[in-house]
Amino acid sequence: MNFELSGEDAAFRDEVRAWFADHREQIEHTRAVDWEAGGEAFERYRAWERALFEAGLGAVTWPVEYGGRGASMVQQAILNEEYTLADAPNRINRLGLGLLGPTLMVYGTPEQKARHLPRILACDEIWCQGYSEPNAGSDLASLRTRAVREGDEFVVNGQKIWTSLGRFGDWIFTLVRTDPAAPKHKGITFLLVDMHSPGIEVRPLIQIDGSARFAEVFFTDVRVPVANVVGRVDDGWTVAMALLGFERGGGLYGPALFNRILRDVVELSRREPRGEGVAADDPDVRRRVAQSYIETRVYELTVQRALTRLARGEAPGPEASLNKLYWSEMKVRLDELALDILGPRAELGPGSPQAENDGGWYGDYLYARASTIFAGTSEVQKNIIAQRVLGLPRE
Amino acid sequence: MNFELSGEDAAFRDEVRAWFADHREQIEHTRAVDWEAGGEAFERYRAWERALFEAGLGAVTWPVEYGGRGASMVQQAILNEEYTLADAPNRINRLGLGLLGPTLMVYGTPEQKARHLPRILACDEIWCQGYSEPNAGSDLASLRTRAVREGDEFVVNGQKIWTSLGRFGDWIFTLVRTDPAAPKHKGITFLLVDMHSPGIEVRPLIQIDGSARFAEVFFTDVRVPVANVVGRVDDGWTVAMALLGFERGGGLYGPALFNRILRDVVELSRREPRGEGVAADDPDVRRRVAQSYIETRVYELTVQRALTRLARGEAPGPEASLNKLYWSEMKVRLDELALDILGPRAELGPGSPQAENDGGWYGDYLYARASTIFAGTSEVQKNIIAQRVLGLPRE
Amino acid sequence: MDFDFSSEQYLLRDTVRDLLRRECTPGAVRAAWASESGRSPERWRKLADLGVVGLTVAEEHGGAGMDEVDLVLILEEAGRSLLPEPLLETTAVGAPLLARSGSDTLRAEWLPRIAAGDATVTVGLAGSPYVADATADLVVLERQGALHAVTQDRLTLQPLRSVDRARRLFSVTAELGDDTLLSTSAAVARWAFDHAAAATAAELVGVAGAMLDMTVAYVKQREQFGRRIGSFQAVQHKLAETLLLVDSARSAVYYAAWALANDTPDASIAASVAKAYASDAERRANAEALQLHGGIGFTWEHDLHLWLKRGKALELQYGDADLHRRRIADWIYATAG
Amino acid sequence: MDFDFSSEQYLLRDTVRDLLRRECTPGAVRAAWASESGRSPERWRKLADLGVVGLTVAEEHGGAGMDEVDLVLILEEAGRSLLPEPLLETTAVGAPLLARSGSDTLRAEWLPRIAAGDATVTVGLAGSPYVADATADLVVLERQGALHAVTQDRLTLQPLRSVDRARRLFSVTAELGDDTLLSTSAAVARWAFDHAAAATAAELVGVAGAMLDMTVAYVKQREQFGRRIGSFQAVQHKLAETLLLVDSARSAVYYAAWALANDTPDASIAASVAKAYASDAERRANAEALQLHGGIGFTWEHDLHLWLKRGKALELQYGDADLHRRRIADWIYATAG
Repeated sequence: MNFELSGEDAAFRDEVRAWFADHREQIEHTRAVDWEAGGEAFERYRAWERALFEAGLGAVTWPVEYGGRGASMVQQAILNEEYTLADAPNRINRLGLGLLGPTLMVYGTPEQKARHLPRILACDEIWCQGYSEPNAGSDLASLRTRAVREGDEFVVNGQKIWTSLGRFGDWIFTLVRTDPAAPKHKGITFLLVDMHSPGIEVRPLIQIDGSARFAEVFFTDVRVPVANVVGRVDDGWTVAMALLGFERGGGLYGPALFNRILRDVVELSRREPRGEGVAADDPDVRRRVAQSYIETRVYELTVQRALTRLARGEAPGPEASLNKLYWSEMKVRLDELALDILGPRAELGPGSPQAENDGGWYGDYLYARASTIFAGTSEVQKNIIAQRVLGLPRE
Repeated sequence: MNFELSGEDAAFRDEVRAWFADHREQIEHTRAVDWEAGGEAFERYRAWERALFEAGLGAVTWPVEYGGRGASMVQQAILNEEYTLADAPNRINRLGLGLLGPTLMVYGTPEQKARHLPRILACDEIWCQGYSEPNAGSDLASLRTRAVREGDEFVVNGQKIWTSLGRFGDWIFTLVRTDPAAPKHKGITFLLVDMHSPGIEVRPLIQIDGSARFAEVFFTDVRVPVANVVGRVDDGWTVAMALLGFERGGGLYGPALFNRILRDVVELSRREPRGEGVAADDPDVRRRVAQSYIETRVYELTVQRALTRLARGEAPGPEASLNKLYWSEMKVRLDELALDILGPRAELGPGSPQAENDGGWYGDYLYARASTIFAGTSEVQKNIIAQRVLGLPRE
Repeated sequence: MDFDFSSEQYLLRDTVRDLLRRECTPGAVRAAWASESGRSPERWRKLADLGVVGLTVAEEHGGAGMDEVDLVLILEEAGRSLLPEPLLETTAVGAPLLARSGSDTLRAEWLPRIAAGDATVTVGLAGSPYVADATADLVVLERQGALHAVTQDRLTLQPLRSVDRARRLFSVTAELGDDTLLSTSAAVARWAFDHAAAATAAELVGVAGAMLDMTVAYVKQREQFGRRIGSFQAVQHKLAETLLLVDSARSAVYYAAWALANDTPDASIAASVAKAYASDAERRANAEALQLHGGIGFTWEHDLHLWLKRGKALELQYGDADLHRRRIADWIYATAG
Repeated sequence: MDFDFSSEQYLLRDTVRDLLRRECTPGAVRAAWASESGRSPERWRKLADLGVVGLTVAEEHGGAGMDEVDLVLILEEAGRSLLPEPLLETTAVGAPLLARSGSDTLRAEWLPRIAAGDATVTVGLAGSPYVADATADLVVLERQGALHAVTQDRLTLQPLRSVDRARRLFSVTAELGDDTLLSTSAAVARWAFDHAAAATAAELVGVAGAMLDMTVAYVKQREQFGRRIGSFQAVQHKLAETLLLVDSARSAVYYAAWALANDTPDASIAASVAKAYASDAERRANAEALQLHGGIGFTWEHDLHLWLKRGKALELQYGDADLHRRRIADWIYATAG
C-alpha cells in the first residue's frame, strides 16, 4: 500500500500540470463563453480540444497505434484530476473520445477506424449519442427507431431524445431496430449516421434550467450506408453495452470535482450570514459539511482502490454501478447542502442581483438530480449490484 | 375543529383517572413482579385484570350485551392514555379482549360466545395466538399445521411459533390447514384449541434479550371438536384477516407511550455526562430530540385525526398500515437515540452496576426493532399502502 | 375532540378548488412566469369576491371574520395549484398583523380595501434578504426588531429573479420613520413569523400532495421493461413512504392553524413542528417525483418543474427544517426538567 | 499509487481467517459468553504463535515488527469472527503505545512478554466509563489527561455485564502515582484514541461484512409468497445500498491504517472518517440484517444476535459517528479559509 505516485506517474502529472499552467490564458478565454451559443464560441472549444490533441492529451488512454499514448487508467485519473484543478473547459469531444472511439477500436471495421478515429482525435467532427427515446429510458432495449434495409442502405425513421451536442454534431452513433420480429434485445443495430444527411431534424430540448444542452433528433427516411453498421446487423445490443461500459466504468468520475465543490461549500458557509454570525457557526451546517467531507474523501479512496485493481489488469465489472450510485447520490447531497446554506437566497436565479454565483448552485443542483437518472438510474444500478455483485435471484 | 374533550368524554377520563389513582397500590404491587415468573406473580396480573373488569374497564368498547360498556374509540383512546400515564401493568388478557373477543362477536356461534366471552372478560381463561409458523412469517397463508377431520373432531398436527403467553395459555386460537389441495388462502380453518388437550407441548422460545415471553407450541395428534371452528371450515382466512384488522387498526398505539419515552429521553439527556457537560449540550442530541418531539407530536395528532374519522362512523381501512408503519419506525429511532445518548454505557445489561435503568433501554430498543416485523413487516405495510391506498398495480 | 373540518370549511375549500382549477391551471402559472407583473388582477378579484382575500379580516371591516383554521385548507389549495398571488402575504400574515397591531386609523384605512380586493399587503420579516410581492400597496417590514407599515412612496424596489418565476421577489429599501412604525414588540414579530411559517407549511403540503398525485398517476401508466413502473416494489415503497410523510404533515399543519387561531401556549412550537415536518415531507416528495418521472421531468415542457421549484423555494422560507428543529430543541430544554 | 495489500499481507490474513474459522466458530463465541473468564488462553496462544499478537511489536522485542496496515485486515477478521480476545486492546493500541511512550525499562519488561503471548495489555481512555479486559496484566489508564501503565496489584476491578457477554468490561479504580505515569502528552493520548478508533472501525467493517454475508445467504434461500425473498426488489435495493456502505467503509478503514502507520498530517482525521463511516455502515447492515431475517433473527438460538450486539457495542466505542463528525467539522473550520 502506497499513496505516492510512481516516478513515471509523477512525471506525467508534472507534465500535465505544467501544460495547463502554460495554457491558463486559453483556458480562461475558452471558459469566458458558452459553447451553446454556437459560432465563434463553439469554435473556441474546438480549438481547446485541438490544443489538447496536439499536446498528446486529447485521448491519453488510446493506444499509440490509434494516436493516443497508451496511458494507464491511473494516468487518465491524474489527467482528470489536473484538468479539474486547472478549471479547464468542458469537453465538447468527450462522446467521440471517451465512448465511440474505444468502441470502434473493438468493434469497428478497418474502414470505420480509418475514417473516424483520426477525425475524432483532432476534433474535426463532433459526435453525439442517439440512445434514449421518449418511451425507452431505463428500458433502453424497448427503442422503436427503425431501420429498413434497401440494397446497400438502411432507411431510418424515428426519434431520439437527450442528445447532447445535438445542434453541433456532425455524426451520431445510434441504436435502431432492424428486426421488429426478434426478441427485444435482438434485432437492434448500432449505426453511425451523418447528421448532415437529408431527413434529419434537430430540435433543441429545453431543460428545466432553461438551457438547451440537449436536443431531440428526428429521423425521416434518412438513408445510411450499410457500411456504417458497427458490429453485426441485429447484434447492436452487444456493441451498445460495451459502449455503456465505457460510460459507466471508464468514467470513474474524478474525485477532484467533488473535492472542489466541497471546498466551495465550506467557503460559502464561512461567508453566508446566518443570524448574528455565519452559516459555519450553525451546528447543522457543520454536521452536514463534515458528512460531505467524509463522503467525498471516501469516494476518493474508493476510486483509488478501483484504479489499483484496474492497474493490476482486473477488468472493470458491475462494481462500476457502485461507483455511479455513490457519486451521483453524494453529489445531490452536496448541492442540496449548498442551497440550504444559501437559505432563501438559493432560489435567486441567473441575472438576479444578490444571487450567489449567478444562480450557479441551483443549476448544479438540478444537474446533480439528473445524474441519478442518466446512464442508468439509481434503481437500475441497485438492481445490477444486487443481481450481479451479490448474486441475488431475479424475480 | 376542537381539541377539547366532550362533556361525556371528559367525565369518562375523570372516572378512569380517579380509578387509577385509587388503585396506585395495586398497580405498584403488580408491577413489582414479572408475570413471566409464573405462579403468584402471574396471579397478581390476573387479579389486576379482574379489578379492571369489575370496574367496567376491562373491555370498554365491547357492546353492553357482551358485558362491555359500548364505549367509543375515542374513549378507548382516553383509557389507553390514562393507562400509560398511570404506568399500569402490562395486560395478560389483551389477546382475548382485544382480538378474539371482537372476532367471536362477529363470527362465533352462540355457543362459542356464551362459552368464551364471559371467561375472557373475567380473565378466567388466558388466550394465546397461534398464527405464525417457522416457515410462515409474513406469508401467513403458507402455514402447514394441518387438521384432519375424523367424525366430530379435527386431529391437529404441526407447530406454531411466537406464541405470546404460551406457557400460561388455557386456550389458543389458531389457523390450521384443512384442505391441502385448495389454493393457499382457501382450505385454512380458524380453530379454538384447549391448551390442556393431550398432544400439546409448549416450549419456551428464548429471545435475543434472554427472556422467554414467547413460546413454540407443538401439536401432535391433538383432537379438537368441530364445534370449535370459528366461521366456516376452510374459510378461516376471512376470520383471520378480520382478527388482524383488530390487531392493526383497533390498536392505534397510544401516543402517551411515545410521549413518555420522549420525556424519559429528554431527562436522560439532561443527566448523562458528555465531555465537560451533559448530552443535552450536544447539538446532535438536541437535533435528534427535536426531531423525535416532532415525530411523536405528529403521531399524536394523526391518531386524533383517525379517531375523529372513526367517531364519525368511518370504517378503519388500509390506513391502519400507515399508522403501524409510522409508530414502529419512530419507536426504533427513539430508542436508538436513547442508546446513543448513553454512549458506551448503552451496552451495560441487566444486573450490571452503572447500567442505566438496569439495561431497560437496550431491551426497549430490541423490542422496538421487533415491532417493524410483527403484525406485518414494514415491507408488507408499504405494499398494502401502495396497492390499497395509492392504487398502484400489483406486479 | 374533533380533529376535522366542518362541512362549511370543506365547502369553501371545494369552491376555491373549483375556481383554481379554472383560473390557475398550469398554463395560467406559465403565463404568470412570463408576464410583466406575474399577477392577474382578474383572478385576485375573483378570489376577493369569494371572500378568500378578506377571509381573516373582521366583518366590521368588510371581511369574512374567519380564522387560521378556515384559511389553512385554502392555503393548501393555493400550494397545490401554485397560485401566483400574494394570498399568504396578504391574508395569512399581512391583514391579521394589521388587525392585531395597527392603530385604529391604519386598520380602518387598509382592512376594508384589502377585504374588497382593492389593496394588497405583503411582509418582509427578518432573516429574509428580500420581500415577495413588494409591489403591494402596503409593505410591512421588520427592521432592527421593529415592524413598519410602509407605502410605496417610501420604498425603492429592485426586482430579483427567482428560479420559480411566478415568485416575484424584490430587494427593498425603505425610508422609515415614526410615522411608519407598526410595532416594536418582539412578541408581535414572532407572532408574524409563526403565522408565515405555518402558512408556508400549509402551502408546502399542497405542493407536496400535488407532486405525489402527479407521480402516482405517472407510474400507473408509464411502462418500462414490459410493465407499469408503478408495479415495481421499489417504486411502491418509495411512494408509500412519501404518502406517509405528506399525510402526516397535514396533521401538523392543521393543528398549527388551530393552535394559532386559539393562541395556545404551544402555538409557536406547533408552527415549528408544521414547518419542519412539511419541509421534510415536501423535500422527499420533490425527490421522488423527479426521480420517478425520469427524463421527462427534466424538460421545460413538462409541468412538473413548476411544482419542484415552488416546493424548493418554500422549504427555505421562514426557517428551514433545521432552524425549526433548533427552535424546538431550545424550547424543550428551556422548560423545567 | 497502490491502494491494495501485498500478497504477503493477504496471505497472513488468510492464515488468520483459517485459524479463526476453526477456533472462533459461533459455538466458540457462545462458549465465551458462558464461561467464567470469557477468554481462551489456548486460542490466544495460537494467535501469538502465528505472530498475530505481537504483530506490532518490534523485532528486537520478539515481535513481527509490522504496522497498522499489516494489522488492519486481521482486525477486520477479528470483527468478522467476533473474536473474544483483547486483540484490539493489546496489539492495535496497548503494545504500540508502550513502544511509543514507555521507558526503555517498561518496554523491555513488557513487550517481549506481550509478543510471546505471555502477557496482555489493555487500555481505558477518557470518555469511556469502563475498561474492556481489565484483567489484563497491564492496564493503561487515561486519568486527568495523563496516561498511566498500571499492574493488577494497584487495581480494583468491578465486573460489569455487557449485553454482548463476550465483551468483558470492568469498572476500574486504580492507585496511581509517579511510578505508574506513562505520558502526560495530550498528543500521545490523542494518538492512542486515534488508534483505538481506527481499529474499532476495522472491526466494525468485519462485523458489518459478516452480517451482510449472512443476510445475503439467508434471503437467497428463505421463501415467502412462493418466491425467494432475495428476489424482491425492495430487498435487493436495501442490500445493494448496504453493500455500497460496507465496501466504501473498507476504503476509509484501510486508508486510516496507512495514515496512522505513516504518521501523516491527516492521520487523526482519517481515523475519524473511518470510525464515522464504519459506524454508520455497520448500523445500516445491523438494521437490514435483523429486518430481513425477520422473526428467526430475534431468537437466542440463531447466531445473528451475536453480531448484532457486537456491532452495536462497537458503534458507540471510541466516539460515535456524530462525535467524529464534530471532530472533522472542527478541523475543517480550524484550517485557514
